[in-house]
Amino acid sequence: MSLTKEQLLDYYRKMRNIREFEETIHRENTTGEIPGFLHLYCGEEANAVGVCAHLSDDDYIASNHRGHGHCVAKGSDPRLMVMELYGRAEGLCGGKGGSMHIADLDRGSLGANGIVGAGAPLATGAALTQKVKGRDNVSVCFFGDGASNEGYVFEAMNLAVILKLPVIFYCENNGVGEGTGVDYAVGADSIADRAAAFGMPAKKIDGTDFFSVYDAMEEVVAHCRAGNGPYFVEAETVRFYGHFEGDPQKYRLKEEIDNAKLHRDCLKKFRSRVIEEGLATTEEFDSIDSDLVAAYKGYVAEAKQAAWPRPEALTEDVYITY
Amino acid sequence: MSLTKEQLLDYYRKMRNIREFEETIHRENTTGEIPGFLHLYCGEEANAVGVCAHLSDDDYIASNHRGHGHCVAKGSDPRLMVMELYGRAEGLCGGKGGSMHIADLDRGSLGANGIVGAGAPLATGAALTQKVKGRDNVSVCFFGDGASNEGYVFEAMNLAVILKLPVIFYCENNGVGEGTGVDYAVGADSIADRAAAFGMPAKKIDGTDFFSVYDAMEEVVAHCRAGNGPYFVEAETVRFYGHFEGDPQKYRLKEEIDNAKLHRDCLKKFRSRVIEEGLATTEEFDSIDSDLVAAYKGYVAEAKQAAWPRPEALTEDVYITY
Amino acid sequence: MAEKSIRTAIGEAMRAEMRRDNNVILIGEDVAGGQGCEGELDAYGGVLGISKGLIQEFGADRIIDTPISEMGYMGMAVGAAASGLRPIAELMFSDFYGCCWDMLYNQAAKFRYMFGGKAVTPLTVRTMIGAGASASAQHSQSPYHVFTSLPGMKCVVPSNAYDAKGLLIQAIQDDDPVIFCEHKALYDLPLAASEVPDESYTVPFGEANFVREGEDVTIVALGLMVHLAAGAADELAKQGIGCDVIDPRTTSPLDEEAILESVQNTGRLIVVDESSARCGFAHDIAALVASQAFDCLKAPIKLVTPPHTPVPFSSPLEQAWIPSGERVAAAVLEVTMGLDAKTAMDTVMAAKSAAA
Amino acid sequence: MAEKSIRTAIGEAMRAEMRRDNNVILIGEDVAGGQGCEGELDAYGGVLGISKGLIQEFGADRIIDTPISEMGYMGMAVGAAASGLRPIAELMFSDFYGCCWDMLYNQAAKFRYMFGGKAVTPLTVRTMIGAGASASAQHSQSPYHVFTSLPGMKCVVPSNAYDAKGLLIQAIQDDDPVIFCEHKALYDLPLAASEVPDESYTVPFGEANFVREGEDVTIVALGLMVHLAAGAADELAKQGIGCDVIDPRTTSPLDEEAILESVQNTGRLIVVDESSARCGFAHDIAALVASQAFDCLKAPIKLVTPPHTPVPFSSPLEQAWIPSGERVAAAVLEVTMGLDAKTAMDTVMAAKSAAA
Ligand SMILES: Cc1ncc(C[n+]2csc(CCOP(=O)(O)OP(=O)(O)O)c2C)c(N)n1
Ligand SMILES: Cc1ncc(C[n+]2csc(CCOP(=O)(O)OP(=O)(O)O)c2C)c(N)n1
Ligand SMILES: [Mg+2]
Ligand SMILES: [Mg+2]
Repeated sequence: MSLTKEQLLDYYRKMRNIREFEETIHRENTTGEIPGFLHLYCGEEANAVGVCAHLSDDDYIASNHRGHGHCVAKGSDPRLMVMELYGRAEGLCGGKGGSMHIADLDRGSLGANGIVGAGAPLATGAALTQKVKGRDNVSVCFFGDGASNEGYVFEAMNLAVILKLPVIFYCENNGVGEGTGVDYAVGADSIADRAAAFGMPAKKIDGTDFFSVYDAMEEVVAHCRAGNGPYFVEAETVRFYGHFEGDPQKYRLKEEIDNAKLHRDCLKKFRSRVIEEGLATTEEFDSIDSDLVAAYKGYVAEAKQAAWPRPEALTEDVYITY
Repeated sequence: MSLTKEQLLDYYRKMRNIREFEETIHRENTTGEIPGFLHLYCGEEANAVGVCAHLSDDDYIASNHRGHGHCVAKGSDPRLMVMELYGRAEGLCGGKGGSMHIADLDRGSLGANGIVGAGAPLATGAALTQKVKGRDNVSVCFFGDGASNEGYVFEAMNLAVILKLPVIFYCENNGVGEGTGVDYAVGADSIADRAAAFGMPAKKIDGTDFFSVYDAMEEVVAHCRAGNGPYFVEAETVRFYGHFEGDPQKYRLKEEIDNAKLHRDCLKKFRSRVIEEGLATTEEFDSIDSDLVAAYKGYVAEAKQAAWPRPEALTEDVYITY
Repeated sequence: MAEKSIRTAIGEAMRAEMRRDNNVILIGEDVAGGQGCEGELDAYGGVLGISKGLIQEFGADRIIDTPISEMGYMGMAVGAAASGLRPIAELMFSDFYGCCWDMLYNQAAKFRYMFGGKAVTPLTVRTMIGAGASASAQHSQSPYHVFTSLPGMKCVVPSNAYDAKGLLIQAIQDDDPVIFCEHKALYDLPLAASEVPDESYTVPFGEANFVREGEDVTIVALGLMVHLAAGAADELAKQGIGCDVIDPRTTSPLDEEAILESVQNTGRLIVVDESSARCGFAHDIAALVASQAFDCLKAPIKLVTPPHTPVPFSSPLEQAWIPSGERVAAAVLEVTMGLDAKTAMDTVMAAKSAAA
Repeated sequence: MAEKSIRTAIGEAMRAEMRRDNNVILIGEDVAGGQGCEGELDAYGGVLGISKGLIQEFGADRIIDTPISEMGYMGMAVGAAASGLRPIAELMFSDFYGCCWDMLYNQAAKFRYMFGGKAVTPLTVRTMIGAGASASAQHSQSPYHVFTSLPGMKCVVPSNAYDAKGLLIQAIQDDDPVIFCEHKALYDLPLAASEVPDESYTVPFGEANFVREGEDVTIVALGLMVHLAAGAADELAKQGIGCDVIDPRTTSPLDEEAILESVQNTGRLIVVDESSARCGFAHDIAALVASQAFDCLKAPIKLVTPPHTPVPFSSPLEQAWIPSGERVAAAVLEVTMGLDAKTAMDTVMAAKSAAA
């Protein structure tokens, strides 16, 4: 393992941060105080963190409806994200975006997105910016197996190939889009195979294993930074909760979920491997966990008390000038 | 050769019919009497005829902006099509559609289309009708190499695969979309390769050779009629004239066009092979040609004199009831 | 006859039509749900459960779950409609129309005209509209003004369960393409529930419903707005101000006569509309009246619309975004009593707190 | 200063801005042409030759030909705009907006608001509108009413070369997304040509242009319609009827004041508009005036729009579809002299044949 202890604990902290974010929302949502649709990322944390580990603030990501994890991994402040989910003035988007529209341009985040697949053309555009400006930055589009059937995702892939743009199409294949299984929705044998047919190299990786993601992305990001054009990655991963909060998930077997939580939990896998290899201790991990539990308690308490947006905010920031 | 003399002369007549249609329009257009955009099919006739040879009125086609050939091949009356191009009341669409919207529902033609690639979902829909009604009819979508980059064409392909629909995606690759070459616009090595990545069988054929088209389609149509799902065909073909009438075609070399006309003219190739094999005579072909020349002279003369649509037609047929 | 929700009414309409005619099919994302999964088929029955049970009865050939490919499946529905089926295509949120619009805008709606009257495209698009669910800027819009402006397309915006069932059956039986807009706040709103016969019936297009009758002001409202307007009218009636509340039910065709006749009586018009602050349905009605019934008008026409902004997420902002009963009542006071906007709103709020 | 066509003016605006700012790029289908072909590069320079020569000067990194993938390249332009470039994206015909609308509707226009004021998306979409070229139902539309109704988007509809250059430079420099609508009949129309400085200049958004001034009627018109209205006004002036002809130039932002002030003087309003027979730009202006300047109105507001039909192909039908100078003049006679519609049109036609 080439990672230092500091790095390992740092990546764990990021993954655990996302997990705690989502578990907190999952719990608090039952009180009815969090408005709107919520799509939780629990189970998929290794992807966001393993990808963003290789990115700087000058690299861009475009996320999707299941965006909390990507945003945290890209460096957005979870405290402000919690505020946003509660619709408060101090929220990352002033309370005007909510869960599906958390963005953070200063951190190179083009935002979560309520339109499935929309991030693919957008991330391709950010890659065009890098190319035109002659920088070696890259952009990453996170999208799901369901999104992989949107025509504009293919269009973006083709554009990226012919313009040789530094964009990574990172497909989080959690096996299901809403309540429709990937085996039904995708006519091809594999999503990654499609990439090849657009003239793009592709990798298929284990998205429940941080190290699989991290190592693959090291190579992929380097490929793109070096000006070799786009890359496609299909990561097999799992979604612990429903499509949205409140989804009874009848399309899944309980054993399927239990099994995933038991054997394919990226956090558990990370901990046990690192501990096994003697690179960190249970106590060290536990202390990260408890720090985060405490932090999120604070975020929620604060958010519930925080001020609502001023009424004038309703008509502000539609245009820069008008 | 398994085709009878009668069949051979019949297919030749159809191809020659299309050629004469287009040459007539090409000539008459210089007088300024034909309004609107015109996209001629000259050079590509073997495709329309070789495909439609296997279809009945109960099978559907969806065509594109370069639709005259497909419509003639599917059995629409060229006299009424010429009327339509002149915008006359007797035109196939009452003069209200024009070149880019010639349709003939009674003949199973869902129409030419001004929106590149739009025919792919539409033809897929006609195939769905066949499946739901339990018929063994098929539908064919004609589209170009340029159209092959539209996202909804991929979406239609994926839908056709997963629903196992009897639709044939027939890509007329004439090497160029407007003034952009296929090698630039298509990131993959070959358009046909993409099909495979959607889980669909594909063939690449010579679209300047009637027999290549005819034979391939015999198999392909049979495959679809038998309920085996969709098929993709990429036909390499050539466009003799500009993208639209009036296009100076600076993006092409004159030699390229001359060469195509000399060596890749599907009509010449058909004649010489059939004559060589002793299945028909030059005189027989020539007499077909001169019949058609005379017929089109008549169509044009008639169209120029024909009545315009009644003024009330302006507001008719927007709705069936309103 | 039982009191039923709009949700139930819509489900009944689809089931009745699918039983009546084998050519009726349903196409959309998760209209059944569970395809390709290990759990239950029909796990969703549409994200709101409205088509629940249909796949059990009609099978997967007629209840077609699609990949997330709006342009593809909408175009497939259009092609199926033009070739002999009578599809219902569900666009989950109307906000997604930008992902499939060409298939309606340039295809379905134009076939008949472009093809010289020879095409028949009996497509019904069911789609969700409306703010109020904290669903934010991309899941809360009501673009029926765009649908209304499209020649060749019909557009329905029901406000109650009885109408919803009858209008949806009409839409499915109609030979023209129709967009049927379901306001998400209405599905289970008690006010929108009504006595709905178990049997089939149709409500004709282009016939407005007079929700309230009165002499002083005409209020035109659609969908959820009908209930705000009716509530305001009831309050105003107590103060002796009578409102004609007209629910056109279909924006295209539009019952122009009902609106013009009402304005001929009242001399005043207010339009309550969630679609848009610019070029919206409210503007269409205002223009109709200002051009065709100008001579009867005694006061400025008032438009009660959202501001020219996206739909905000935060609840207080979103509530301020949606036209309110108070704004309707204030507009009525402006045009009947000549109050200025501020005084009118103060009066309404004062009456409200007095009542509470 | 030379007389230039709109075509030339638009080309000059792009070139000037690309020279000024390296972040300005052009994206679209065949904006150069010839990529991947054996013949000449820059073979088209846009299907109408407007961007001809730009790739020679700015290279293929900045003049980007795309595959036929509207949603993909429009989204790419949006993403590029949000990350630091200032793209001009050409949508060849506005009729194709249904193939890429989501990227403008739910993305570009909403970023700033949804993201709490932190996004900057300086995108300019150039697109062709308008009937009259026998281009039929899918290549002749003018959906700027839809663009206008979208909060977060600005919309420009220039009528002459001077404005076109200044407004396009303003659009490119503007930090908000803008749709710039070019009427295909105007590119080479001598009436639309004007003295255009070689240097750069901007025409501000939201400031209407008074094309003609008069006391009796206000006529609001955009794009090609401005010239019909001005022609009608000139004829009417000979008969002693004075028209204020107002060209708003931008539909969003809209110079409401100019329109309201004019109507305060004239007491009469006619809107000439090619966008739509329902929920169109004309309806928006009518509603503005009927709600804000009602008390000054002396006559019904008249809308001169196309019928509620697709654009027909056949020339006589298409000519009847497009609003005409005669219809404008007749509308003026209706509102000034109280003539009924038929008498007004007969009077106009009689005057016309007398003149000929
Ligand atoms: C254009 C569009 N179509 C449909 C939806 C509704 N929708 C939201 S998420 C989702 C499923 C997405 O599945 P996938 O891409 O696999 O992501 P996952 O939810 O599994 O992370 C759907 C259908 C949408 N938001 N946008
Ligand atoms: C959606 C859409 N985008 C762009 C155009 C403009 N356009 C018309 S034909 C064409 C080229 C099509 O190329 P291809 O599919 O190869 O067909 P070909 O003309 O070569 O037969 C383009 C770009 C259009 N009509 N519709
Ligand atoms: Mg998924
Ligand atoms: Mg081609």
